[in-house]
Amino acid sequence: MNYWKAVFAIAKKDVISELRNREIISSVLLFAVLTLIIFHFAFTADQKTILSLAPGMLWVAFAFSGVLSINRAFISEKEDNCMEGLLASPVSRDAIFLGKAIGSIVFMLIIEIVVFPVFTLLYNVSVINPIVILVTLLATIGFVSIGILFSALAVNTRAREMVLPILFLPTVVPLIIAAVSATSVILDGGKFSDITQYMLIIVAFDIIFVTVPFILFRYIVEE
Amino acid sequence: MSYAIECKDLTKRFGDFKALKNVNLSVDKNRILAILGHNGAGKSTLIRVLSTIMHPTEGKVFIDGKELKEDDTLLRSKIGLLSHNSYLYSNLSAKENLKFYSSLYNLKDPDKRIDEILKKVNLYDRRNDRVGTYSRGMTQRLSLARALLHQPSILLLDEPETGLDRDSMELLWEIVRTDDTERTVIFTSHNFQSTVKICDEFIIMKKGSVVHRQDNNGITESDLEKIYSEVNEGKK
Amino acid sequence: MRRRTLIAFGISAVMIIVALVMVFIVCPTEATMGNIQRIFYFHVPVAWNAFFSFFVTFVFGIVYLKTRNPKYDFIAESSAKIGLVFATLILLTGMIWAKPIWGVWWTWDARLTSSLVMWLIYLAYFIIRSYISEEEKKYRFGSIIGIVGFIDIPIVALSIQLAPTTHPKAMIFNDGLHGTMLLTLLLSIAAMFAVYFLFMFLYYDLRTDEYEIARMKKRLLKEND
Amino acid sequence: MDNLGYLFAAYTLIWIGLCVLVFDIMRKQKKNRQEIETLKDKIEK
Repeated sequence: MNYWKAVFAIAKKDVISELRNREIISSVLLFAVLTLIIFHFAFTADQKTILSLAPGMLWVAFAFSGVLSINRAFISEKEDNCMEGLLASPVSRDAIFLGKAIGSIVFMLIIEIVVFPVFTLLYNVSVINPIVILVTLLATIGFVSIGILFSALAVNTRAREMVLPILFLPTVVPLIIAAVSATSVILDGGKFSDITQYMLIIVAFDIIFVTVPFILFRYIVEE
Repeated sequence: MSYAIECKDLTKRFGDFKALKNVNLSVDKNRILAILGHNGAGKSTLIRVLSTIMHPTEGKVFIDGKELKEDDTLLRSKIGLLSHNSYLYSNLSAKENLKFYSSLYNLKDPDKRIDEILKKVNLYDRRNDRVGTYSRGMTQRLSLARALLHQPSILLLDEPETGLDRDSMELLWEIVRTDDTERTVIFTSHNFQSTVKICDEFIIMKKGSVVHRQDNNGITESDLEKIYSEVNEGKK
Repeated sequence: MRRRTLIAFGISAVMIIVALVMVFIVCPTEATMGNIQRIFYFHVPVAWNAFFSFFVTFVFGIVYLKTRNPKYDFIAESSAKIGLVFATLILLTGMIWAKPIWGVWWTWDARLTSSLVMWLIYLAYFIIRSYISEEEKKYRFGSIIGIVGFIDIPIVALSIQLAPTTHPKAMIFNDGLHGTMLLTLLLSIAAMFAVYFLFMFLYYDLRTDEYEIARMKKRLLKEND
Repeated sequence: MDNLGYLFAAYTLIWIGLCVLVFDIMRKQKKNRQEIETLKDKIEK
């Protein structure tokens, strides 16, 4: 279908363009790894404590490097006003939103793919577990979706670098709580049935905060 | 027969400022219309409303007799837009840029069309180079290729000559005039010389309104200049 | 000052005094927590009101996006301002309540934490509005943040309640609401609503005046050109 | 456990705070009204 063809074209364009010079992704990855390293100096802890801190450390790394990456999502569209080119093309505004969101999800996945093994390696605590990965993937959807809406808003203000974090971080509190709690339970040896309530929160957040930005995006990019 | 473009009572307000005031304008098919006017007269705003980038505060636009709406992708794909922004991604090559836009416009056989248009704007040899390495003229030519890619029946050019040297300018008009498809062209300009050479008719805008409209029946550059300054000063 | 503001002021003053008399004189002292429980009659109405304020911001955000009449954004913004004042009061009264009960000023109790997050979202609402210079864009983006922020509140509350916590859940009553206590609470809520409308009129008039001034100044500037 | 004095102080402070806020808004409003009047005069001139 045309609609999805356009959505994926936008996502693909962002990924290709970014992978060509790796301007943003390389510094974001470095930042994520640095966060993990700073934790070592901030807390001197034994294996057991690390295990209980691990979910929080992971999500602090994701949240802050995510902000950094999502903040840049619309920089390429600002450059030479490409956003107007998209708006003038026969693609609906919500398709542009989905395309940008999917592109950013790919970058977020790259961050996660790096952070998981690096964390495991640095702290000698395995956080690689299928259920933990599932939780992370699901949380990433809502995280990026609301982030993209706010990022589009942020590039249209003065002080655009500051806008995203102060708005975005309080809004994604539910996701972070649910993802951290669910990861804790699983790393403690819990089963999937022990985390259904957290999964429900994550899924509800995803559904709500994909739908709402999908509807509201057009009001941000209009002139 | 319906007009190619018809505006009915178009008004665009920015806060208290009216950039367009009840603009009524109809353009026949296959005509070339020039829009002249000082900076801030509403030329760019009009082009932006016609290209659906901007939403009019009041009034409607009709394309081939049908109302232009944001979600009408079929109608919107009849329009091509070239502005002083290139709308090109500097990290991508010419070919990748056009490929990207051809997916947005849902072209049938994109590769063939891309090669064809790249040859036309003399960029075929550099099709795989990143746009970031292009000169201003080359970027503008590629930008034109981007605007013509989907063979729009209406082409909107917003000050296409800005920053172009003479040769590129001539090539630009050459391509606009000789491209095979039948099309209506609307362009804004500050350049009287090319205006008299190219347009079939011209309008002059002042403070958000169309204040003068005239056919180009062999008008000279100096005549146009005279009319232009009379319109702008006389009716103060 | 407009008449409706004066009326709202009068009604609020009377209702507050009645509520205060109820709270301090008529109402019996709660068994387990003692007198400090009386702050409950302030804390809860304020919390309701903050939520109500943000609801109004949400509704008028939608109305603004549909109609593009600045008036509706003024209502939304005024309401968010009241909501932020009330949310600040939730945090303050929460602290006043927490100190004698738990011995600390701040506790990560579910309700207080949710209020803190809500407070942060609307603080961001105002900071971001101040970063936008074009009026129309300020209204539009304000509406969007007001809509998203309000939808987020219940999810925040739900997720915080589910999170494992080391603190005891706030125990308000051991045996339900006593008749007089319920009456006092309802009166306090009504008084707070009166205060809401008082502030709504004040802020709304203030905002429209500012808008009028900006418009006139622009006109003068144009004429002087 | 009797915190009546403490509680009373808290209540008083909050209400005084809200009153100050109300009067602050009224003061601003008065200033704005005056400004509107002077601007009106200027425009009519």
